[in-house]
Amino acid sequence: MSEEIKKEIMLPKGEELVLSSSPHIHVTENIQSIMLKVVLAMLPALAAAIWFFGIPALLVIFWCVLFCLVLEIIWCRIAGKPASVVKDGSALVTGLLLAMNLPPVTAWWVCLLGALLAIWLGKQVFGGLGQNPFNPAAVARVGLLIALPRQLTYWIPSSGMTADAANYSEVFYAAADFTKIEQAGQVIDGITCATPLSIAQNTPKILDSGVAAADNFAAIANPESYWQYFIGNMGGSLGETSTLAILIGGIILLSFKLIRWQIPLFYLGTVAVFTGLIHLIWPGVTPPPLFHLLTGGLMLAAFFMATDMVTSPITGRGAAIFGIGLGVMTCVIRIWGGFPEGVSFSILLMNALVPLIERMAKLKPFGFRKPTPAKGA
Amino acid sequence: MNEQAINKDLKIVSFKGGVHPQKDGKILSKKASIQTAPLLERYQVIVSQNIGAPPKVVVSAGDEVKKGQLLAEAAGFVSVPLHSPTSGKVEGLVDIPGPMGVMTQAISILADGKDEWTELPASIDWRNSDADTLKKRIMECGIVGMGGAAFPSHVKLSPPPDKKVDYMIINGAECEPYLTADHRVMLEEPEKVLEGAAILGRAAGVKNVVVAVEINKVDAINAMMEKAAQFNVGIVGMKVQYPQGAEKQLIYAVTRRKVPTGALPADVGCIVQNAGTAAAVAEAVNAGIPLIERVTTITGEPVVNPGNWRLRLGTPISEALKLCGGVKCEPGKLILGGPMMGFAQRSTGVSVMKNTSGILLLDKSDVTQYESSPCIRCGRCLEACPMNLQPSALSQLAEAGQYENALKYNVMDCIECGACAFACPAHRPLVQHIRRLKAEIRNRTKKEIKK
Amino acid sequence: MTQESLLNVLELTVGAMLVYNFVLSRFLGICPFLGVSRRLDTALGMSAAVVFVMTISSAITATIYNLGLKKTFLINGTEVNLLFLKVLIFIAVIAALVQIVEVLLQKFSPPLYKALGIYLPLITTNCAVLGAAMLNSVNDRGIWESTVFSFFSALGFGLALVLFSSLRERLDLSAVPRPFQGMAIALITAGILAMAFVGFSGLC
Amino acid sequence: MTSTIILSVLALSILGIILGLAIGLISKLFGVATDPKVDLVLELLPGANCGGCGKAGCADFARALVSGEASPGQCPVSSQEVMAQIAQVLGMALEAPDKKIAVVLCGGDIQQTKVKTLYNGVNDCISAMLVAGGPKSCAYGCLGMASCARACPFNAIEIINGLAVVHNELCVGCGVCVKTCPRNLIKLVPAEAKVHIYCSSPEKAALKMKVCNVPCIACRKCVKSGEEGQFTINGFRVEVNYDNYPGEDIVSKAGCPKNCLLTAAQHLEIERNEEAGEVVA
Repeated sequence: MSEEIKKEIMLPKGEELVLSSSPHIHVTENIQSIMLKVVLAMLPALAAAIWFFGIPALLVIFWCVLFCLVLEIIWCRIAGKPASVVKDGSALVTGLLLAMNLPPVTAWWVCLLGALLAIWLGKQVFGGLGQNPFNPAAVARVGLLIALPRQLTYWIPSSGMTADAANYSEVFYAAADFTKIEQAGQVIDGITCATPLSIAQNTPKILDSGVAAADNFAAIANPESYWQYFIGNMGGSLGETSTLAILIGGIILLSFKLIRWQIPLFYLGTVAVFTGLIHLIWPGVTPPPLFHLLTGGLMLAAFFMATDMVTSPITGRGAAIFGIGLGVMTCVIRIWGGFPEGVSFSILLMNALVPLIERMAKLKPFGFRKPTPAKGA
Repeated sequence: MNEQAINKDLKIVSFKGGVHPQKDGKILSKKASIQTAPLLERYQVIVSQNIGAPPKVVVSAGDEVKKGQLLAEAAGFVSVPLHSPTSGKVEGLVDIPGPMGVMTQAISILADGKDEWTELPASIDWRNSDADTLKKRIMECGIVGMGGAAFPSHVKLSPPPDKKVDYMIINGAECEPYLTADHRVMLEEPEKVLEGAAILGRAAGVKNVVVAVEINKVDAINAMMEKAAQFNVGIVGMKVQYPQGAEKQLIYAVTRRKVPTGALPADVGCIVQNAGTAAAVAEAVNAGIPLIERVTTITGEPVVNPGNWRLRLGTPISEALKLCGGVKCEPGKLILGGPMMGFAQRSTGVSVMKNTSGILLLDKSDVTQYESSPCIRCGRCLEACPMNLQPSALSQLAEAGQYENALKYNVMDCIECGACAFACPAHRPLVQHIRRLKAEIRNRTKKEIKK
Repeated sequence: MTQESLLNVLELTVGAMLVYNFVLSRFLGICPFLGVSRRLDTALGMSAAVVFVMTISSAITATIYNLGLKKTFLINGTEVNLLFLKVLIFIAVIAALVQIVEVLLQKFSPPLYKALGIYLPLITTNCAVLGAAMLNSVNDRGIWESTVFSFFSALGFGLALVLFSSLRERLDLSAVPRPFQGMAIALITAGILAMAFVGFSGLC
Repeated sequence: MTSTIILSVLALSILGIILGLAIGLISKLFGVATDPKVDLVLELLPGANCGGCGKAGCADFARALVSGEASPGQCPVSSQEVMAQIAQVLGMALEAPDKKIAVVLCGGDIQQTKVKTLYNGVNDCISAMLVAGGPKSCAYGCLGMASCARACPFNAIEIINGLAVVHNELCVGCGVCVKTCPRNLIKLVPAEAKVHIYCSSPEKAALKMKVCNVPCIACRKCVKSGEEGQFTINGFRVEVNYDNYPGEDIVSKAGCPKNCLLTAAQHLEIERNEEAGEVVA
C-alpha cells in the first residue's frame, strides 16, 4: 500500500483509527444532562416546600439526597460497578423525588429507610438505571406508608396556615428535630393538621342528593380554599402541595421533552372526568373535580412521578393508556378506598401493567401493511 | 453569509421523524468548487463495486488498456461492467483492503501517463431514442447508484411490467452531514443533472421527473430552477432533516406515497436515482463516457484543505488525501461515505469506488465513545426513527439474544439510517445491535429455506 | 338492589379479585404463580386452567357442603355431622377434577397441555383451589355465592399471574445482578406487586 | 360414635366410587395414549436443552428417541452410563460414539497479534464482525469477545488473554460454539486428540507473519516428524488429521518454530502465563 509519506504532507497512520458502527456522530445530550434538567424542573416545587414548611423540609431534602447518593455508591462498590455511575444523576433525582413524597417533618431514619427502599429495592436489585420496572420513589413511598403509617401521615400546617405564628416558628423553624417536634405536638394543641384529602376521606358520605349532600364538602372545597391549594398553602407531603410550582416544573419538563405529554394530560383529564361524574351523580360522596386536581399528590405524580421515563410506556399511545389507567385507579382509591390518597399505589399498579400496555401499543412501522398470504400483488 | 433567497415558487416537503444534526460540517467544503485530480501513477480498481453479482474480469496481467476500456464485464442482470480509469498496463489482480474491512480483489493498473481514450460508443440522441437503447447504454457504461448503495441503475429502470411507474425522483437531498459532492455537481453542472434526469425519465417511460433538493443548497436549487423548464423537469425543495434522502422517506416527502414493508419503490410507481448518477447518465448517453470517475467530498476537521474532487475509480484514499494537503493532526476515524451511514476504515489503502460519495476524517475529539449506558427509555429514538420503529426495544432484545422476538418489532424494516443512535442520550450502539438482529434473522430464514 | 346486597356482590367480585387477591393478598397459590410465570402465553393458559378448575371445584364442593356436610343426621338417636371430613372430601374432589381436566386438555389442546407441563397436576395441590373451597365453607356461602366468589378469585389469580409474567418477560431483558437473577428477583417483584395491591384495601 | 364411623366410611366410599368412575369414564372416552417411555427418557436426559443432538431441546429428542428417529448416542452431553440407561429403557443396543470436544484453533492472543485497530462498539464477536470485519489484524483470528463463551451451555469456554480457550474437562462436545463462532475457528475433535495446530488462517505465510507471532507457516516440520497421514496440508497451513491424530510426543519431536503446534494443556498454560504476565506488567 502506498504508505510513503511525502515530505510536508502528513497522512493518517491508520493505527489510531477507531472502528465502529455507523453513525459516527452523536448528539451532545447525555443521561447526566437529562437528569440535571429534571432536577432543574424540580427546583420550583422544592423552593415552595422550603417556603411553606421551612427548615424541616430542607432537612428532609438533605437527608434523602444524601442517603440516596451514599447508598448508590455503596451498592456500586459491592456490585463491582464503577462508583462514577452515581454521576449520571439518577440517584439525585430519586432522592429529591423521595423527599417530595415525604411529610415535611420526617425523621432522618425514615429518610434512610426510604432511600434504602428506593435505591436498593426499587432500582439496584433490578440492575440499576433503566432496568427497574417500578418507580423507585413510589416503591419507597408505598413501602414506608405500609410500614410506618404514623410517620408518613404526620402533617404539619404550612407557615401560611397557623393562627399562632410565633408558636409555629418556635416549634418548626427553630427545632428541626423530629422528636422535639413530636413532643411539642403533644403539648401544643392543633399543631398537626389534616390534609384536605384526609378531611374528605373522614367526612361521612351522603349517598342521596339534596342540600346536605351538596354542602357536604363546602368547608374544604370553596373558591378561597382552591386558591390556597393552588399556591400550596395546605398540609401535605413536602413537594406535592404547591400546584403552581409543580406546573412551572412541568412546563420545564415538557419544553425539554423530558416527559411524554400524554401522561399528565390523560392522567389529569381522567381524574377530572371521573370525579366530575361521581360528583354529579352523588355530590355528597366526593368533592368536585377541581378539589381533586389541586389536592394531594396528583400534580406531583402527573408531572414528576408517573412520567419517569424508565417506568412509563415508551410509545405515545401507551402513555395515553397509562395515563387513563392511572386516573381511574387514583379516583377509585381516593373515593372508595381505605387510603385518602391513591397516587403512589396507582403508579405502582400501572407500572406493573406497562409491559402489557407496551405489547398493545406497539408502533406500526412506516408503510406497514398486514402480512398477506404470499401472492404477487 | 449572504445566502441566496429561496425561490417562492419552490414547494417544500418533508417526512415524519428524523433528526437534524446541529453541526453538519457542510460548511467545510460546500464553497470549494470541484477540482479534477491529476493523473496518478497507479490505480487499484476494486472489482466488486456494485450490489449484485460482481463483474467478471476480462483482462489479465500484462495487458495494455486504454482509458475507458472494459476491465470486467457484467455477470448477470443485476451487475454492471467496469472500465479502466486511465490508459496503461494491467499489473494483475491484487488484494487490497476493501471498504468493509475484509481484503478484496482489485485490478492494479500502472498508468502510462498518456491517458488515451479508447474508442467510445457514439452519442445517442436520447430525445428520439427508445427506452431500451437508453437502458442498454446506461448498463454498458457501468452506471450504478452513486449515493451509497451502488445498485445497478438499469435494474431500477426496468421494473416488472405489471408495475406502473409514473414518478422519477432525482435524489439531490444529500442529507448526510459533511458531504457536499452532489451539492457541487448540481451547482456547477445543473444542465448535466437535469439532462440526466430527463434521460432517466425517458428510459423509464415516466413523464413526471422531479429533482428533490434539501433547502440548505439554495444556490444549487436556483441554478437548476433556471434551466429546469428546458428539460421539463420539476424541482422540489425539502426540509433540512436527516434522512431526507432515504428512498422511502424521499418518496413519501415528494409524492405522499408510502412504500409498504418489504416492497420496492416501483410498487408505488416511483423510481429514485441519485443526482450524481443523473450527471453520469447524461455523460454516458451524450458522449458514451463510461463511469470511471466521480465527484467525492474529502472533508473533516483534520483535513488541511477540504474540498470536492473529481477522482478516478481506484484512487487510493491516501492519494486522495494528499490532494487535500494531508491532515493537520492524526484523525480519530476514517470514514467512507457520510458520518451517519458511512463505513469506518482501518487503513488508507482502500480505493475510491463508484459509490464513494465522501472521504471523511473525524477529529479524535469528535469520535464518540460508546460508553453504552443502559437504555433509560427516553423515547428519543422512537421520535427519530423515520420508519417508526422502536430501536430501544430492538437493542434490548439484541442484548438479551432474543432474536425471534425482534421480528415482532419489525426489525427488518430498519433502513439503518442511524438517526436513532445519533439521538440516543445513552450513546447506545443501536444500529450495530439492529444489524446483528437482521443478520441473525437472515441466517435463520436461510437455514429454514434450506430445510 | 339493596345496599347490603350490593356490598355483598362487590365483596364477592371486586373483593375477591383485587382487595383479597389470592396471590398478592392472601398469599395462596404461590407455587404456580412463580413457576408458570416465565412466559406470558403459558401464564394465560395456566390462568384459564385455574379459572376452570377453581370455578367447577368450588361449585361441586359448595354443593357437597351445603347439601351434605352442613346437615346433621339423626342416626339411631345420635346426631352425626360429617363436617370434620371437609378437607378430605374437598381434596378428593379437586384431585379428581384435575385429572379429568388433564385428560381433556391433552385431547383437545395438546400445545397447552405441553406448555402447562408439570403445573397442571400441581393444580391439585394448588392451595388456592382448596383455599377457595375452604373459604366458601368457612364463610358459609351458598352454592351460587361460592361459585361467583371462586370464579372471581380465580380471575384475580389470573390477573396477578399475567401481570407478573409480563413483568418477568421485561426482567429477562434487564441486567439483573447475578445474585438476584431468577427466583430472587421474581420474589422481589412479587413483593412490590403485593405492596401495590395494598392500595385496594378498604375498597369493600 | 359407631354410626359416625359408619357414615364417614360410607360417604367417602361412595364419593370415591363416583369420582373413580368419572375419571375412568372420561379417560376411556377422551384419553390420548402416550408412551410412558418418553417421560422416562426425558428424565434421564441432561435437560440442558443445548440442541447438540439437532433436535429442539431434550423433550423433542426424547420423543425422537422413543419413536426411533434418533439414537441415544446422538446426545453429545450424556455420559456413557446415561446412554446405556436410555438404551435399556428403549430396549435397544447402544452404538458407542467417540466422545468429542471443541477446540478453538487460534493462538493469536492479544500479545501475539501485532497490529490492532481500536474498536468501539458492542463487545460481541458476531456484532464486531459487522463493523469492518472486526478489530483483529488477522482476518481469521479469534476476536476474543466471548460470543462462544456466552453461547456455551456448560461454561466450558474461557476468554484468556483475549483468546477463547476450551476447558476440556468441562466441554461435552455439543457443538453450540462451533455454530456461534463467526470466524469458524472452533472444531469438534475426538477427546483423545491432544495435539492441535492453533492456526486457521489460509493466508500466505508472509502475510500471516506480518500480523501474528504464532501462525502456522506450513514449514512441515510436524508433517515430517509425524507418521504418514497424521497431518494434512491445506493450502498455506497444516491441519491435524483428526481421523489419525498424533500423540503428545509429536510436539517435542517436531519443535514447531512458531509455537503453533501444541497440546491443549500446553496451550492453556501458555495463555495463563501470558495473562499473569500482563497483570504484572
